[in-house]
Amino acid sequence: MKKLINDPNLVITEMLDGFVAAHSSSVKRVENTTVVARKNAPVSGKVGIVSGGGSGHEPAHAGYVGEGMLDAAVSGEVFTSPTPDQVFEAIKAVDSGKGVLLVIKNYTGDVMNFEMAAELAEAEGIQVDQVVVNDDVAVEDSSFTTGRRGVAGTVFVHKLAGAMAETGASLEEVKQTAEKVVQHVRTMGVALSPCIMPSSGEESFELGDKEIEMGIGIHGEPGIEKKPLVSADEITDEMVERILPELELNGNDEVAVMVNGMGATPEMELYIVNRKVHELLAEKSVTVSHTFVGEYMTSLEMAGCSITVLKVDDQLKELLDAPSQAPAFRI
Amino acid sequence: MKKLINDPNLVITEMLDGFVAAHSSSVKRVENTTVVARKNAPVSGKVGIVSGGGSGHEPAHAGYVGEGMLDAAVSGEVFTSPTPDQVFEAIKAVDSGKGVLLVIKNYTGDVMNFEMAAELAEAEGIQVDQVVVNDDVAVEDSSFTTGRRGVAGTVFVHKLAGAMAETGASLEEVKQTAEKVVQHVRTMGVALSPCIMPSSGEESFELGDKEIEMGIGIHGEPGIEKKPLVSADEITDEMVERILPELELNGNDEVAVMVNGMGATPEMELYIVNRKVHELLAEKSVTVSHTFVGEYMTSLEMAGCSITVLKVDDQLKELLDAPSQAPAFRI
Amino acid sequence: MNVNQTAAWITHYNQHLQDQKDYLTSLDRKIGDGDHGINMARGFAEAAKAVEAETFETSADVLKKAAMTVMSKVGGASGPLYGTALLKMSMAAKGKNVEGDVFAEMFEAAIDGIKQRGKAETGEKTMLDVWVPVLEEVKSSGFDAAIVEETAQKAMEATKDLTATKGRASYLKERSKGHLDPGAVSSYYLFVSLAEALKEEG
Amino acid sequence: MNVNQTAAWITHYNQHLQDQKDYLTSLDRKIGDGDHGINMARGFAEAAKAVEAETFETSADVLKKAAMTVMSKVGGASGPLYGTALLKMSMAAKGKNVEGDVFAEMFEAAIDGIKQRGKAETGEKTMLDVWVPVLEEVKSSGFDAAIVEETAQKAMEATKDLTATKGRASYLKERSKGHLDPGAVSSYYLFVSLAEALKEEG
Ligand SMILES: Nc1ncnc2c1ncn2[C@@H]1O[C@H](COP(=O)(O)OP(=O)(O)O)[C@@H](O)[C@H]1O
Ligand SMILES: Nc1ncnc2c1ncn2[C@@H]1O[C@H](COP(=O)(O)OP(=O)(O)O)[C@@H](O)[C@H]1O
Ligand SMILES: [Mg+2]
Ligand SMILES: [Mg+2]
Ligand SMILES: [Mg+2]
Ligand SMILES: [Mg+2]
Repeated sequence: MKKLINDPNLVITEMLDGFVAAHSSSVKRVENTTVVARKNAPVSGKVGIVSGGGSGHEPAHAGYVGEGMLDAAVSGEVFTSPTPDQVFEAIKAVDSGKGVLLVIKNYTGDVMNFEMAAELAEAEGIQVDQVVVNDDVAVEDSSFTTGRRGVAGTVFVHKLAGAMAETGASLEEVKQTAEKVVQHVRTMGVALSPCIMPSSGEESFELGDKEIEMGIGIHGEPGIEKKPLVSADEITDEMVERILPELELNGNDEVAVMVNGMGATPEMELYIVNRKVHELLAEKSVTVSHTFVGEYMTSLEMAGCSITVLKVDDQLKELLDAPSQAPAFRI
Repeated sequence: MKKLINDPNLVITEMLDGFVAAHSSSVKRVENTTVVARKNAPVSGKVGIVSGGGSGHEPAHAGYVGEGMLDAAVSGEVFTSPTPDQVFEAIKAVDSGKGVLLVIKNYTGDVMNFEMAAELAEAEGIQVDQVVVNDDVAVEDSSFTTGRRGVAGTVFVHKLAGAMAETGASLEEVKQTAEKVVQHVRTMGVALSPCIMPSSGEESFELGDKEIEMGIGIHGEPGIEKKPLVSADEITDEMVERILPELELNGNDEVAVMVNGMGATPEMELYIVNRKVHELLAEKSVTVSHTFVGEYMTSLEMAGCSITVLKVDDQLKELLDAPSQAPAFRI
Repeated sequence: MNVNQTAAWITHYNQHLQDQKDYLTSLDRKIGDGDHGINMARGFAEAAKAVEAETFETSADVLKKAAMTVMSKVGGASGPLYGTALLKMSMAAKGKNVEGDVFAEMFEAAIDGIKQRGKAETGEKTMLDVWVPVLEEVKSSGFDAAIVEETAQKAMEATKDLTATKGRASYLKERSKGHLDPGAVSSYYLFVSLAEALKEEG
Repeated sequence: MNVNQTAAWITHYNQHLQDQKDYLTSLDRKIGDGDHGINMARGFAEAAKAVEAETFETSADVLKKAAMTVMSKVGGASGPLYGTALLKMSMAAKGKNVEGDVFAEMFEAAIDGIKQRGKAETGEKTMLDVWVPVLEEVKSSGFDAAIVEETAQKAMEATKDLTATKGRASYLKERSKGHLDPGAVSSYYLFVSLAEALKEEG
């Protein structure tokens, strides 16, 4: 493995130092934590929004801290949910008295750690609510399982709940917006190569020279199926065909699209995929209102991409257009 | 090689289709060309700015088309300068009568093709001037050679000349700004792994398991020296030490910094590098006014990064802060 | 189990985790995200340090210290679960001599905590598939450290044939079969460490 | 060289470029950016198509057509250079019977064009290091297709020992030594194709 790092044990703290150095005009590090918060947090009269998770998904999650999106992001170790005390620090740092919404991706670890933090916060009289994002259609959603994972669709939750909070809405209203996004957003991912954990230096899974891994998450886990590498159009087609039925789209619907690189995929390829996504949606007379192509929710240096489709209405479109100063999502 | 592509011969046109589909509210494709221009080009009363080069450097160059930056970008084949007729089409598409500035990266092919396009434009009575960017300190600048290459520093030229043009400045004034940037910007790059040309499917150079390539350009060319892989801090130190003497910085100076990923490097690592860059500059009492960390000028899926330092004064800082609507550089 | 043996339980466990770090991580790479050994080794190194740094009055105090440290240093799914298990065991041990039936009470409390936090049941290919057979054995035949270790080992090995329906391995569905559950293996070492600690003079 | 032979020159050259595409690209990968064969094969395929699609009056017309196509289809450094060379040869051939001294005039015009456009001189490890020796040979001993081919080959092979000071290979400085210059090799095939075309009936 080759990485531009110093000590594998220090990657998170050094990354956060570098992040805050780059964006010192708008963010701060909450002292002795792995929490990055808006410089002016808590913002009075505004519901605070806290997200986070394991590291290795950059620009998620610190990149989404800024006016119009998150108030704070908590970083765990690579692919490891942050601990309750860290999440608690984030909650305390952003609560202005109007309450705090936790954006949790649906992983056992994230859910447990964030819920424990919420318990700690409630014990101190802070009003906390949460939304669990589960947009990954590769995983079956059943009451006998842990349910679908939260992946790139989370970025839309940050954006739209963030924009809603900026209007001065209540915790309940912000949560409603977030829930609405969760209900209408679906994602599917594919890997062309595994990623490498800084700590172990090992590839997260094995993949043949002409093989792809369909239905991957964002933690280097193997996907749901190994398949032969085919053309970008065929891969895109298969991914979109898994997403659309879940959204029950018809010809009058509008959607926002995100083509998200997993880390090592050239932007050229993401745009080639985007071309096909638009073609497929046009065939179904679905209108695309917004398109985002780039790296939004990565898995270290994994090659591959995910496609996210969010069904939008007038409210969501307006919130999408609202300004955002987050370093990784400027509008 | 594994790539999310269809036909290697179609990567450029499919990428451009996908790009225009994503950003259709602000850009257009000039018909039957590889030129992406602002939707409202030519912008009356404004000097037009045209950049471009081979493809494979995404988001360069089309990602920098937008209010506050470029008026048009021309894409050649992968790592191959575009032909004069294509550049000429771009010039025609953006000339409002106030003249057009060509931003050329210093490669024999780019210089020749853009100059031939300028000759064609002048023959049709369009006022054209040019600036040649040569920020790469890995290459010696001597009158017996082709001189330093143009690499990531080009993005600063786009931004600052673009902001200047937006003020209604004359072609001469815009060119002066661009030249000022060229004089004060320096870059150094390192690769941890090669890239793979879509057409041949072959790695651009060979690199051992524990080896890095110092002083690489942006076309997958081998660098100036193979070295053992050391820590991020040591690599950063060596790169910064090659850049700073060329800028003759002293304790009162201010700089803008760009830590640019070559394609496959996790953002985590870029921020770790950024941390050290800031530390080194602080040691020399150099103030950092702006920092940009991300993928700005890539080399397909090469792993590695470049560090760019731009010495700024009040004028350049103001132009850096000016708004930009370019998809890959929103301010 | 006196207070010194309780501390030894934690320090022995940490030793095993450091030794098995790569093994546990490689198990997690197969059906999870390749961090279980790293998480556990990081967190229990801190827990062992915390336990060694202080003198404690009771076993419950030792377990509580370990629980709090694990909760804030492991992260992931295993952090809250092991943290909860240790905390519940501390609560069950409070004010008692830890011997005989108290072990069963502690394990039962831990299991309740794990189930409540993680919403899993036995048979879902998680650490519970080691804890629950151990509890059942202790309940039916009384506490015997050697037998606990043996039961844990068999139960751990049996997770190989299970299909995961909870935790990260559940995303693989049938593909999770044929691999040991990393959390079951780390739980097995917890019982190995307990047996070792009990063999020592207090 | 009649008009048919001139067209054959271009189509033969295209054939060689298609055959040598990977070879030229691999040479460019060593000391450049790995696209020379791809660029040349792409552009000359179009040039050959354009030349085959029309009937021309003169050799100059054929060369002009090829020049314009190459200029707009090759790109990179080689596009403008080969485009210029073909255009200048067309201009030199205009209104003349292409034979004897006219070849020298054509090559000289091409070389002037390449030098003006690329600002290189001989000895800098570029295509000029094939063109210039060929011109010198033709100037001193008159035009003989077989000897031109032989001279081109020797000159091409001699680029191996040169250190590049122009073009992309110059970034490697001394490390460029020991490798053939891709543009010199493609230029060699241009003279091979010329010799082949001249051997054919018009
Ligand atoms: N809901 C659950 N209930 C009980 N144990 C669980 C549950 N989810 C996961 N585990 C255990 O946690 C282990 C994984 O821990 P670890 O790898 O540290 O966390 P993560 O899955 O967040 O990366 C699994 O092997 C399993 O034994
Ligand atoms: N200034 C120059 N003068 C003459 N020939 C040159 C010059 N620069 C480059 N060349 C030739 O062009 C060849 C490279 O062409 P190609 O690979 O197609 O373009 P690029 O270098 O832009 O990728 C070199 O091998 C060399 O022979
Ligand atoms: Mg994990
Ligand atoms: Mg090239
Ligand atoms: Mg894990
Ligand atoms: Mg080349």
